[in-house]
This record gives sequence, structure tokens and C-alpha cells, in this order.
Amino acid sequence: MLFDLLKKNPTFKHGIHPPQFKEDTRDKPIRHFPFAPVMIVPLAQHIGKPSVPVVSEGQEVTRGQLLARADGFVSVPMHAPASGVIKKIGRVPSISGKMVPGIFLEPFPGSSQEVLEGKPVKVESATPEEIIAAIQNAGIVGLGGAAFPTHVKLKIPEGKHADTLIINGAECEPYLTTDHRVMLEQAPDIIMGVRYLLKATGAARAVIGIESNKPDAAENLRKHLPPDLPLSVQVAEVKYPQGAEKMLITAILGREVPSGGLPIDVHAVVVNVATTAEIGRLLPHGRGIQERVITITGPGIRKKGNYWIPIGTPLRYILEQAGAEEDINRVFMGGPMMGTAVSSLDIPVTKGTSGIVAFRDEEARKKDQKIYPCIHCGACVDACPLFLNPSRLGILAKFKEYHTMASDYNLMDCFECGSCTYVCPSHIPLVQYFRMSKLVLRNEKAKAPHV
Amino acid sequence: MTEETMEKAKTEVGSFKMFQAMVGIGILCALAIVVTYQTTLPVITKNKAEALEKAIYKVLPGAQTRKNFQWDGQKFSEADPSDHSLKDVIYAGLDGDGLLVGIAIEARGQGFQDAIQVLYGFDPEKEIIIGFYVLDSRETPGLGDKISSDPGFQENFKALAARLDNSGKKLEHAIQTVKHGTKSKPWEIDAITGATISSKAVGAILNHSAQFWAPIIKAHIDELRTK
Amino acid sequence: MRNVVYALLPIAAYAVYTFGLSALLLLITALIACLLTEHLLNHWIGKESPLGDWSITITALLYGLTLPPHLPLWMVFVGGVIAVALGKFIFGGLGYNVFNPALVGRAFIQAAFPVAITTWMAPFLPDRFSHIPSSTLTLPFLKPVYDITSGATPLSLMKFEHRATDTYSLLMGMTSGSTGETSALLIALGGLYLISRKMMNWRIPLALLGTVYLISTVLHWSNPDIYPTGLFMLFSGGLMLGAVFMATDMVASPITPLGATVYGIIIGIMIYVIRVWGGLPEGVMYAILFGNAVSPHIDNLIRPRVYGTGKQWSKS
Amino acid sequence: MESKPKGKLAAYFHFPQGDGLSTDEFIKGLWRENPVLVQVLGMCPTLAVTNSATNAMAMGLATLFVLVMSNILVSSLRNVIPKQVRIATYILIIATFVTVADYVIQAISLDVHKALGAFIPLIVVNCIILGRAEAFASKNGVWASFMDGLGMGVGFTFALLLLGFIREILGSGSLFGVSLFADSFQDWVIMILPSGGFFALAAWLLLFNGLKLRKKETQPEQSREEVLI
Amino acid sequence: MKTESLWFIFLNASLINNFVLAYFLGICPFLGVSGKLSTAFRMGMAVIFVMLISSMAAYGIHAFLIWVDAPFLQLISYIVVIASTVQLVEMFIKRFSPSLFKALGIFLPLITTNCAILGLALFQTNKGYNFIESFVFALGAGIGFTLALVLMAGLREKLDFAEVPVIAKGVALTLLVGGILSLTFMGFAGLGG
Ligand SMILES: Cc1cc2nc3c(=O)[nH]c(=O)nc-3n(C[C@H](O)[C@H](O)[C@H](O)COP(=O)(O)O)c2cc1C
Ligand SMILES: Cc1cc2nc3c(=O)[nH]c(=O)nc-3n(C[C@H](O)[C@H](O)[C@H](O)COP(=O)(O)O)c2cc1C
Ligand SMILES: Cc1cc2nc3c(=O)[nH]c(=O)nc-3n(C[C@H](O)[C@H](O)[C@H](O)COP(=O)(O)O)c2cc1C
Ligand SMILES: Cc1cc2nc3c(=O)[nH]c(=O)nc-3n(C[C@H](O)[C@H](O)[C@H](O)CO)c2cc1C
Ligand code: SF4
Ligand code: SF4
Ligand code: SF4
Ligand code: SF4
Ligand code: FES
Repeated sequence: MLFDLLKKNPTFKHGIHPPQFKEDTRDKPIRHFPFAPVMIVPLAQHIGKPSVPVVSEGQEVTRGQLLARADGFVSVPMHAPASGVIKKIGRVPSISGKMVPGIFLEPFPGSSQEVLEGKPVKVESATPEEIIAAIQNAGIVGLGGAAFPTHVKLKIPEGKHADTLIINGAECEPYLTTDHRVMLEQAPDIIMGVRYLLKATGAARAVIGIESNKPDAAENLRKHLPPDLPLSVQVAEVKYPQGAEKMLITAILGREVPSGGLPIDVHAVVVNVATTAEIGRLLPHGRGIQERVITITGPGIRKKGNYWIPIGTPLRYILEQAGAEEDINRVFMGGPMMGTAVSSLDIPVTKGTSGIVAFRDEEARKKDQKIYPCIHCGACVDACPLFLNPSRLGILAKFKEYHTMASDYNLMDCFECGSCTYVCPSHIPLVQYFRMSKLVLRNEKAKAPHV
Repeated sequence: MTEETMEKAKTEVGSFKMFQAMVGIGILCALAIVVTYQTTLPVITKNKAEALEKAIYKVLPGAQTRKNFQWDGQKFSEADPSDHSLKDVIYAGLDGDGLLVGIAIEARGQGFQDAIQVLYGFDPEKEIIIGFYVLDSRETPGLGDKISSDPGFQENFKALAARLDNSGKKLEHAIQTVKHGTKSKPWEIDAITGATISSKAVGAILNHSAQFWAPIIKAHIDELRTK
Repeated sequence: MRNVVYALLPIAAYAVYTFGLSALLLLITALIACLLTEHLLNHWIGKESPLGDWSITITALLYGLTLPPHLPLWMVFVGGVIAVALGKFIFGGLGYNVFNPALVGRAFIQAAFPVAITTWMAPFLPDRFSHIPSSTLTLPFLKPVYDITSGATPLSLMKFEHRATDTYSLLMGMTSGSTGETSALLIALGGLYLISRKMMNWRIPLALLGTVYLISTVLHWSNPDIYPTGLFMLFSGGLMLGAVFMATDMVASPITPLGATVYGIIIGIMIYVIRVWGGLPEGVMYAILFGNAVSPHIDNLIRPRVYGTGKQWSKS
Repeated sequence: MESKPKGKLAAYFHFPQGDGLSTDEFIKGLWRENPVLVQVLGMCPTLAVTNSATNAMAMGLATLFVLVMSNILVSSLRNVIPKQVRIATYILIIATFVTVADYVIQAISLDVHKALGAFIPLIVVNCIILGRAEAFASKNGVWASFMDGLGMGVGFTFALLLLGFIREILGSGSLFGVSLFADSFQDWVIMILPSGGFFALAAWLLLFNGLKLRKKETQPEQSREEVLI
Repeated sequence: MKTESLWFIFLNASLINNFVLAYFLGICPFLGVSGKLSTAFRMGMAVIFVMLISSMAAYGIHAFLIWVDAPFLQLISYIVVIASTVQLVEMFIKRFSPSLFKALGIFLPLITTNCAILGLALFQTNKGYNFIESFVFALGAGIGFTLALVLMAGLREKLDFAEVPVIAKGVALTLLVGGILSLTFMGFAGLGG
């Protein structure tokens, strides 16, 4: 152990050290959250094709019942977050500000809310294909934020192989303590999840990567490590964005995911701990996902904490229950770095929502400082974990040179971590520029006639 | 025929016609040039000679006529005074009686901005430099170009020592520029304040040139004195 | 950027202590010229006045600190206007100046009035707080007339008379020279303050000073009669001020760490070449301007290898 | 030959045809199509020899002479010169007149010749001259070409003088070598240095840009940018 | 009597009296082709190449004219011979190295009649350089020209993304930057002296 103390924790180059603000919630055990009077279930809570409703308006459903089926491989089904009645199938508000297809569900008040069981999948007997199908059927997507259908990731393409499964417990985003609590409270589920994942991917070993600011989580998991599993815990340096899969792979394996490539190109598969726990919990019972752990915090929240929140609970209801201050004026879904500031409180939490952070006046004002021109200070260059040149990209974006950005300055590699924006002394909203530039390029590509 | 091919046919001319036109115009041009050259040549030659003589008489006070001598590595021979293309030419300045006043020598070297070209007068009798004139320089106006106008600086060249040492092969004391107001030796040049670099360049040019010419001139003085 | 002003204030104060009233008037004039020009020009094109970002105050102070203390005030004013108009405004203002504005102003003045800008006054004149040199108050467009003891800078002493000044005098600012360049110690302290506040890319001064020190030490060792010592080179002239405050102007310098190092080395080499083999005794200003001109190329050529690219990581 | 198109617009976009006794060919070179200030041609002599008004004047006149003479010769021979060799012939003609001018200036004043240095022979490559020969004289009559050459030449000289004036007045405190101010005037040496040439020309262009912008103030932004050189 | 070393001739032509920034030769390409770095660099290479050729050609012509005693033909023969030599070389390159032609070729005919090339020929004659000196002079001049052009191009590419006031856009801005570059090159004065 002494040796461990001397050894420096592995990490990646560059990155930033924003204040953590995790003290408020990291010791708060996960608690259950009441059902909202109306649940809003969008049909596309994941990356890929929206699911297709299999219920009709007015129909009564049981918690965990299939509401919509997956539409193809890159898609997942949707399950009822509560027992209740389908009020309407139509358009629901979403975080992007647009109305998207979705289902309104009115839970039965006072119901016991038992969860429907399905066909269990046993880790000992199931084939990899069966596990992957089961994960899809459970409606599981990445709970780390990207909401990418997990089973797609687990299906190793022809000619490639995975040697390491990395369980992402870094949680580098400030304020959030979801994964932290999951690692403290759901170690057996995580271990079970790892069993499924190892089998599905055929990886030889699994590593749980944890930032060193969560020693209790690492301790707890180490305690639970079963002797029969090639699973270890690796503590990494506290640095944002340690949790980004590319950075974690670099920290743990010393490999770089090729530009434009995927983790599997360096024989790794990365799955978030909460996702893993969910797999370990749902598959043995053949259930579908209907709730997730979310950290509700920020200076604008009185009852800060970590909660099991049914998917589809409207934000306004959550804030009411959690005792939001009167003067909150900026609410982030996800953390303040990667998350999105919401424009309306009528949107629901989805499978990808890992946190809700509410700010009051003063904090927000600090963020809305005057934008100065880029002074070439180089802070962003020193921060960017992908070694891009955000300064040049920002200037090019300002002059609408989107193609140069992509062709000469690797715009498409940017994973929008926001480190550059965070450090910029001129308060240039660089990451917004990049998101917009990518959007412009993508739209252009979509419009261009196919060759 | 389409309009295009017609157009082409019209402009297509035989090589002979092209040749004819070129030669015709060439002749016309040659004529114009030669006529101008012939008419202006005497004036230009006269102007150039006058300019040079003016400079020579300036650096050789008392001289009234000049003779050009060319050095071929062995000896001096008299050269055509109107031929400006010859190399290694020096000018002997003669007074009214045809006696040698001194030798005017052109020299050139790097200044502050570009090459400086100077003419200086050397008195082989007394082994001193007796005059100095800037033929061409691109030194900074108001600073470096004072080397041609500053009266104090010109004082340096009334009697600047360029004495040969015992071997007769080089100067006894190298000509040297010193900071303004510190001149104490006859072979030193008192620099212009604010134009020390140009002043030093002048010193270096003179030294370099005199190290070469003074021994030759001393050794061959008779060839220059003849007639 | 206010921090840079704080770092410059002790240097300015010491300059006033060394050279007296003329230095004070000079700095005030430089400030007025720069701030006024910046304000009026931006007003003219309908931009909000950018005085609040402090950048022009830095420019003004640095510009003033690089001038000889008893330079006629009207020349100071002209250079200040040029520094802002030609060095900054014409390129689009803050963040776009491809050259260091303060040095553009100085370079203009040096080319326009080469005599005045190479005439130096002696430090610590006894009547410096009671007497304003006549040259300072020269009427606009007239030649200055000097009525005070002039001094030679350590570098011109070295270049033209081959006399080295001792390191202690150089460090403590006992020599004549530009208003703010004389005390190497205060400048270095200001630089350390800025580095500690992360306001400055320390690689540039380190590479620059290191290059000069290395070359001069090696050459001095090879022939002490011709080449001055490393310490003399470091602490004389505008090297410290230039390396710490002017080469580090990030707008006109490369953005990557390696680029900044290369930039520092290029400037260092050029300073040494001009000082030792060139015509002028000092070359910091020209070297930095040259570095500014090269820096777009450095940024083009030296780019960090983007994560996941390069031979080793290319997708195959 | 056709008669010259009428109207202001036509004058802008057409090279006038015919031998009409118009002064328009002359006037346009002075201002509207000024070779230096509007067309930005012949920059090297413009910058290099304008450090005094005398040099500017001499250079301007020498160029004027070559321009006029070559325009006359080219236009009178325009029907004789085959198209394929026209550029070569023009260069020959221009080089001839430049040589002539070179010798004449040497005969008149060696000092001026020395001051202008290599820039007299360099008139050969001044694009204004070849440009006018190609764009105008080869298509127009002798009289119109003469006027065109005269106009362009005077316009060139005018621009050179504009530069020569400020550079000599500020840089040497004199004009045509005559001292303007008392001895105590501080020369702005930079104005006679190369960088001063850049700055002085830029200053004039800024002034003209400013005037043009003021004229176009009412027009939308992008067309405002278009009017700039 | 020689006082100019080859080293000095080189330094003088490239830095101290840079053709563009101090002698004002080749201003048109300096203003016209300095917008893009890649073009500027290739233009510079082409100029170095043409300068070397014309310098040698001019040296030959000068010797010949001295021999036949016809100095008055100097200008005409320089321009004609340089133009045709470059033309020949161009044809040669086109034939034997299409890739080189693609890189430099389009610039060659344009450069031939520019003042930097003719100026080089005239200067080397005026200064009385011998063959080697002429060659070094041409090399220095070409490299200096390329340096000025490339520095300018880098700065202009950077300024493409600057909020330059409308009034200064275009040639005026390029001239102002040229002026500052020219100031910068004054620092080289006296080198090698
Ligand atoms: C269009 C798309 C296709 C993807 N395909 C795969 C895949 O085939 N295999 C895989 O392991 N991951 C795949 N991913 C998932 C990514 O590797 C990554 O896990 C996901 O983008 C979220 O990661 P992040 O939160 O670090 O951005 C894909 C992602 C996207 C957006
Ligand atoms: C900048 C950035 C930061 C991220 N931080 C985390 C994190 O702290 N924890 C995490 O589990 N995933 C994080 N991710 C997402 C991971 O890259 C990756 O998508 C995820 O670990 C894969 O697991 P999942 O698909 O189960 O969510 C981050 C992604 C990015 C781009
Ligand atoms: C723009 C400029 C032009 C200069 N021109 C010359 C010059 O032509 N000749 C010269 O000797 N020094 C020139 N100098 C150099 C300085 O004046 C130099 O400091 C001076 O020569 C040193 O001499 P001092 O010690 O007598 O003052 C010039 C300096 C500058 C800034
Ligand atoms: C370390 C440091 C050095 C600076 N040096 C200069 C300088 O030399 N000249 C200057 O005009 N501005 C300087 N600035 C200020 C600022 O960068 C400058 O005003 C802008 O470049 C003007 O657009 C400096 C700023 C910092 C932080
Ligand atoms: S948002 Fe993009 S450019 Fe900015 S630091 Fe992150 S990866 Fe780099
Ligand atoms: S951090 Fe901001 S100001 Fe600094 S270089 Fe990057 S974009 Fe420019
Ligand atoms: S001579 Fe040629 S390069 Fe020079 S301005 Fe005229 S056209 Fe342009
Ligand atoms: S060489 Fe030709 S194309 Fe190039 S700048 Fe000169 S005139 Fe223009
Ligand atoms: S005038 Fe010199 S290159 Fe055009």
C-alpha cells in the first residue's frame, strides 16, 4: 500500500481542474422519488432510431411493461416507468427545444408499483448473442451521458476483438455523484454486470476506472471483488475529462483511440458503472429499465441528493420536490461542463440524464461575462485533451470557415468537453461555436447529393 | 466558314510577315537608339569627366589636371581618361607646373546601410591622406550621410597619417576611427557623434585601401611621375 | 491584464526615481497619446471604447518605458499615436495585432528621429527632480537641444569602446538607457510575479534569455577579448524588458508551448547577431518584431499531434 | 471605325474607339483611372524614387515620355504588327524609348540620373506602359493614343508628386531641394527611408478609401467593400 | 581591390538591402501574390530560379556587349535575352518535369518582366560583380525576396481572420504591413560590415 501512495495515479495529458462541488451530495444515499402526476416518455431517448409505440391511447399499463419496441439494431425499446394509463401518444417537449414524438402517461395514484418480470437471462448459460439481445430488450443505453445503445457497443465487429473491458466510474463532471453512490451501494450489481459484459464482449479482463477523489468507492469495490473474476480497480488522477472514454483508455491502457475511430480499434470497450449495475440488476429478472439514479444539486436546490427517478419525470416536478429556490435562473441537465442548459422546465428526464444542477443569479452572472476577442493566450491549447487548437478553431468559426476547421484543424475530433471554454480568459463560448460548426457541416453533408 | 475560323484566318499570318515586321521595327529602334547615343555621348562623357575631375581636385588641393593610370599587377601604365570601364585605375593629380600633387584613389566598402564609395587623395611624398570625398552612399540622411557633409569630419583628412613601416609593405599604424573627441594620434579619425558606425566604416575603407595602394604607389612612384 | 500593469508600476516608479521629472512627463505623455488615440479611433468607427480591458494601458506603459528619458514629448506623442493606430487599430484592435504595438511605435520613432532616440541621459542627475531637460519640452516639429549631461548606454560602450559594465550596476539600474530598461532586477521580479499569476508564458523569456546566455557564454569562452560575457548580455539593454514583457505579448506570439520556445530561440539568436555583428548596438526591438512576423509560420508548422493521429494511431 | 459610345457608364466600361478629338482619354488617367492611386500599377518606381519631389518629377516625366512615345508608335504601327509578336514588339519599342530617355537624362543631369539609379531602365517593365500599349494603343488611333498616354503619364506623375511632396517636406524639410523651414526643423527621416514610402502611399490610399467610403455611405455594407482597392 | 566578401554580398542582397523591403523591386508580386502562403512560397522559388538564370544570362550579355563595344544595347538585350532564356527553360521544364512545371511553371512567364529580375541584372552590372559574385548576389536577392514574400503571406493569412477596419482593407493594409516589415529589416543594417 505504501508503494501505491508513492506511485502517481495514471492519467492523460492536458485537461483541467475545475472545482468539484461534490461534497454536498456524495454522502447522500440514493433515495426513492415520488411519481409525478404525469410522465413524459420521449420515444428517442437514445442515439439511433426512435422506438415504435406498441400501446394505444387510453390503455392501462403496468410498470416495466413494454411501451415501444426497438426499430432495428441501433435502437432500444421503451418500458413504462410507472403503472398507469396512456393519456396521449403525440409530441412531447424535449431538451433541444423542439417537440418530439413521445407518450404521456398518468400513473395511478397510490399504486404499489410492482415491476413486471420478464424472461430472465442467466449469465452462466447465455451465449454472447443472447446477452446482447437481452441488453437491447432491457432498453439499456449508456447512462454515462451519451445514451448510446449499449448492445451496439458490445457487438464486436467482424475482424476486431476486445481485450479489455473498462468500467467507467471516473465521474469527472463537477457536482455529479451518481456513479459514486452507485459504486458505494450497488457493488454486487456492478460485479454481476461485469460478468455479463465480459461474456458478451469476450474481453479477457475488466478494469474499473475511478478518479482518486472517490477512495471510498474504490475501497468498497475492491472489497467485493470476487476471486474468480479477472476484474481490478484502477484509481486515476482527478482531472476533467478523465471520464471521457478516450481519456480513460489512455490513462488505463496507455493507448490512443485513433482519430475518427472507436475504442474497439484499440481493443477496448468502455461502459459506465451505472450502466453496468443496471445490466447486472435487470438481466437476471428480464426486466426493462424504468428509472435511473440522478444527482440533484447546485446552489439553487435545497434538498440536494441522489435519487432514483422514474424516467419521464418532468423537470418542473423534480425541482418542486427537491425544493428549488425561487431565484434559480439556469438549470443544467447533466453536469455544468458537458450538460445542456435547459430552456424550459416542461421537459422530462431521460435515460441519459445523470444530473440536474440548478444555479441562482450570482453564479449565472459570473458565467455571462463579456466576450472579448481571442488574445492567443494559449490556455485553451493547453487544456484541450485532444491536442486541438481551439483558439484557431474559434477564430475560424467566427469567420464561418467551417470546412477549413474540419479539414485542417480536426474539428470533427472535438468531443465537446468544454475544457477550452472553461479556461478561456476572454470568455469565448468556444464549445458552442464548435457544436454549431459541426451541425452546419453535418447539415451540409446531409443535403449534398449522395455520390 | 464559321465566324471563328474566319477570325483565325484573318489573324494567321505567315512567319515571313512576322519576321518582316520584327526586323522593320528592330531597325527603327536601333536607329533611334544609335542616334540618341551618338548625340548624347559627348555631353555625357564630358559631364562624367567633369564630375570626376571635380572630385579629384577636391581631394587633391592644388591639382589642376589629372592623368589616369592603370595598375596591372606589375606596373602602372597611362590609361585613356574617358574609359570608365577599366579596373584598378588611380588618378594622378598634377599642379599647374605638371608636378605631382598626389594620387586620387577610389575605394569602397560596407557602411551602415549599403556600400560606401569614396575617393581620397594620397600624398606619396608626405605619406598622408590629404582629401576625402564621398562618391556614393546610402547612409541614413541626417546621420550617416554626415560623412560627406560634416566639416569637422572633413578636418580628419587634411593630413591623415598613412606612413609605411620599415618593410615598406604595409602601414606603420593602421588607420583607425575613434570615438568623437578622443582623437590623439595622426592616424586616427575622429568619429561623428551619432554616426559612429559610418565613421568607422570610412576608417576601415581607407585603411583597407591604403594598406594596398600606399606600398605600391611608393614603390612605383617614378612611373607616375614620368613625363 | 491589470496584473501586467501592476508588474510594470514598480519599474515605472524606479524609472522616475532614476531619471526624474523628464521620465515622469514622458510616461504621462505616452499614456495620454495611446489612450486618447485608442478612444478616438474606436469612437470613430462606432466601437465601444476598449480602455476597460487595460491592454492599451500596458501598451502605453511599455512604449514609454522603451524610450530614452529625455526624448522630446512631442515625439513621444507621435510614437504613441502610431503605436495604437498603426500597431493595433489598423489590424482590428485587441487580439488582432500581428506586431507588438508598443514596438511598432518605437520602431517608427527610431526610424523617424534616429538622432534623438540614440541620445541618452545620465542616471541619477542631482537636479533631476527640480529641472526639466530642455529637450523634453522641445516645441513640436523642432529639433531637440540638449542641456544636460549625456550618458552612454552599456551596450554602446561595449560596441564602440569595448568597455563592459559590471553586473551589479546593470542589475540595479545604475546605468543610462531607456526609461524602463535599466533595472534588470525589477523587471525580472515583475516577470516572476506574472508567471506566478499565470499571466505569462514563461517558455518565451526562458528560451530567449537562455539562448542569448548560451551563445554569449560559449563565444566569450572562445574569445573573451571580443565577445562580452553572458551576464553582461543578459542584463544590459532592453533584453530583460523585451524578453519578459514584450516578446511575451501573446497576441503576436505562437500559441503552442513548443512554438513559443522556438520563437524565443529565434528572437534570442537575432538579438545576439544584431548586437555583436550588426551595425546597431541593440537589436531587441527588431528581433521581437521579426519574431512577430515569423510567428504565424511557427503556428502553421508546429502543431501538436492531435490525439489519435499520427503513424502509431492511424486507423488501419 | 465606330464612333465613341456616349454617356458616363459607357465611358467606364468601353475603351473609346476612333480618333475623336476628345479630352476624355486625357482626363481619365488623371483621376478616374489613375494608374497608381486607382489601378495600383507601377508600384516599384512609385515607392522607390519618391523620396524627393525632384526625383518624383524626373521619374514621372521620363515615364510620361516613354508612355506617350510608345503609345504613338504602337498605335501608328498597329495594323502592321502581327498579333503573335505584338508583345515582343511592344517591349522592343518601349525598351528603345527607355534607353533614349536614359541617355537624355544622363546628358541633362548626372545627379538626377544617380538619384534615380536603376529605376530609369526599369521603366521597361513598368506595367502601365505595356498595359496601355496592349489595352489602348493597339486598338486606337494615334491621336487618341497620344492623349491616353499623356493622361496616364500625367496621372502617374501626379501620383508620384503627391508622394514626393509629403516625403520630401516631412523627411527633409524642403521641396524640390529648397529648404522650407528654419534650421531647427526636425526632419522625419523615416519618410525618406523605404518604410516611409510604404507608409506614405498607404496613407494616400487610406485617404482615397475614406473619400470613396464617404461617397458610398448610403450604400449597403458589402458593396462598400467592393469599391475599395 | 575587393572589399566585399561573398558572404556580405549575400547578406546585403537578402537582408540588409532586401530587394522588396529596401530597394522596392518586385513590389507587384509582393502585393499581388502574398495573399496565400502556398502560392507565395512557390512564387518565391520560381523567382530564385529565374533570378539565377537571368543573372547568368546578364553576365554573359554584359561581357559580350563590352567585347563588341555596344553599351547602348544593354537594356534591350537584357530584357530580350532574359525573357527568351526563361521561356526556353520553361519549355525545358515542361518537357522533362511536369510536376516541377506544375509547381513553378505558371509563375515563370509572369515573373520574367518584373522589375526585380531586370533590376537584379542591372545592379550586378552597375556594381561590377564577377560571375561568382553575381551568382551569390542573385541567390541572396532571390532568397530575400522569398523571405519577404513568405513573411508577408503568413501575416496576411493571419489578418484574413482579423476585424480590419473597412477603410484599411486591401492594398492599404498590405502596404502598412510592408512598411512595418521594412522597419523590422532595418535591424539588419550594418551586418557583416
Ligand atoms: C454513430 C455512432 C456509432 C457508434 N458505433 C459504435 C460501435 O459500432 N461500436 C462501439 O463500441 N461503439 C460505438 N459508438 C459509441 C461510441 O464509441 C461512444 O461510446 C459513444 O459515442 C459515447 O461515448 P462518449 O460519451 O464518450 O462520447 C458509436 C457512436 C455513435 C455516435
Ligand atoms: C468530455 C466527456 C466526459 C465524460 N465523462 C464521463 C464520466 O465522468 N463518466 C462516465 O461514465 N462517462 C463519461 N463520459 C462518457 C464516456 O466517454 C463514455 O461514453 C461512457 O463511459 C461509456 O459508457 P456508457 O455508454 O455506458 O455511458 C464522458 C464523455 C465525454 C466526451
Ligand atoms: C534608423 C537609424 C539609422 C541609423 N543610421 C546610421 C547611419 O547611417 N550611420 C551610423 O553611423 N549610424 C546610424 N545609426 C546608428 C545609431 O545612430 C548609433 O547609435 C550611432 O551610430 C552610435 O554612435 P554614437 O555612439 O556616437 O552615438 C542609425 C540608427 C538608427 C536607429
Ligand atoms: C506578459 C504580457 C506582455 C505584454 N506585452 C505587451 C507588449 O509588449 N506590447 C503591447 O502593446 N502589449 C503587451 N501586452 C498587452 C496586450 O497583449 C496588448 O496590449 C495587446 O496585444 C494589444 O492588442 C502584454 C500582455 C501580457 C500579458
Ligand atoms: S471542447 Fe473540443 S476543442 Fe474544446 S477542449 Fe474539448 S475537445 Fe478540445
Ligand atoms: S483560451 Fe480563449 S483567449 Fe486564450 S487562446 Fe484560447 S480562445 Fe484565445
Ligand atoms: S510592372 Fe508588372 S508587376 Fe509591376 S506593377 Fe506593373 S504589371 Fe505589376
Ligand atoms: S509576376 Fe505577374 S502575376 Fe505575379 S505579381 Fe507580378 S505581375 Fe502579378
Ligand atoms: S513595379 Fe516592380 S515588380 Fe512591378
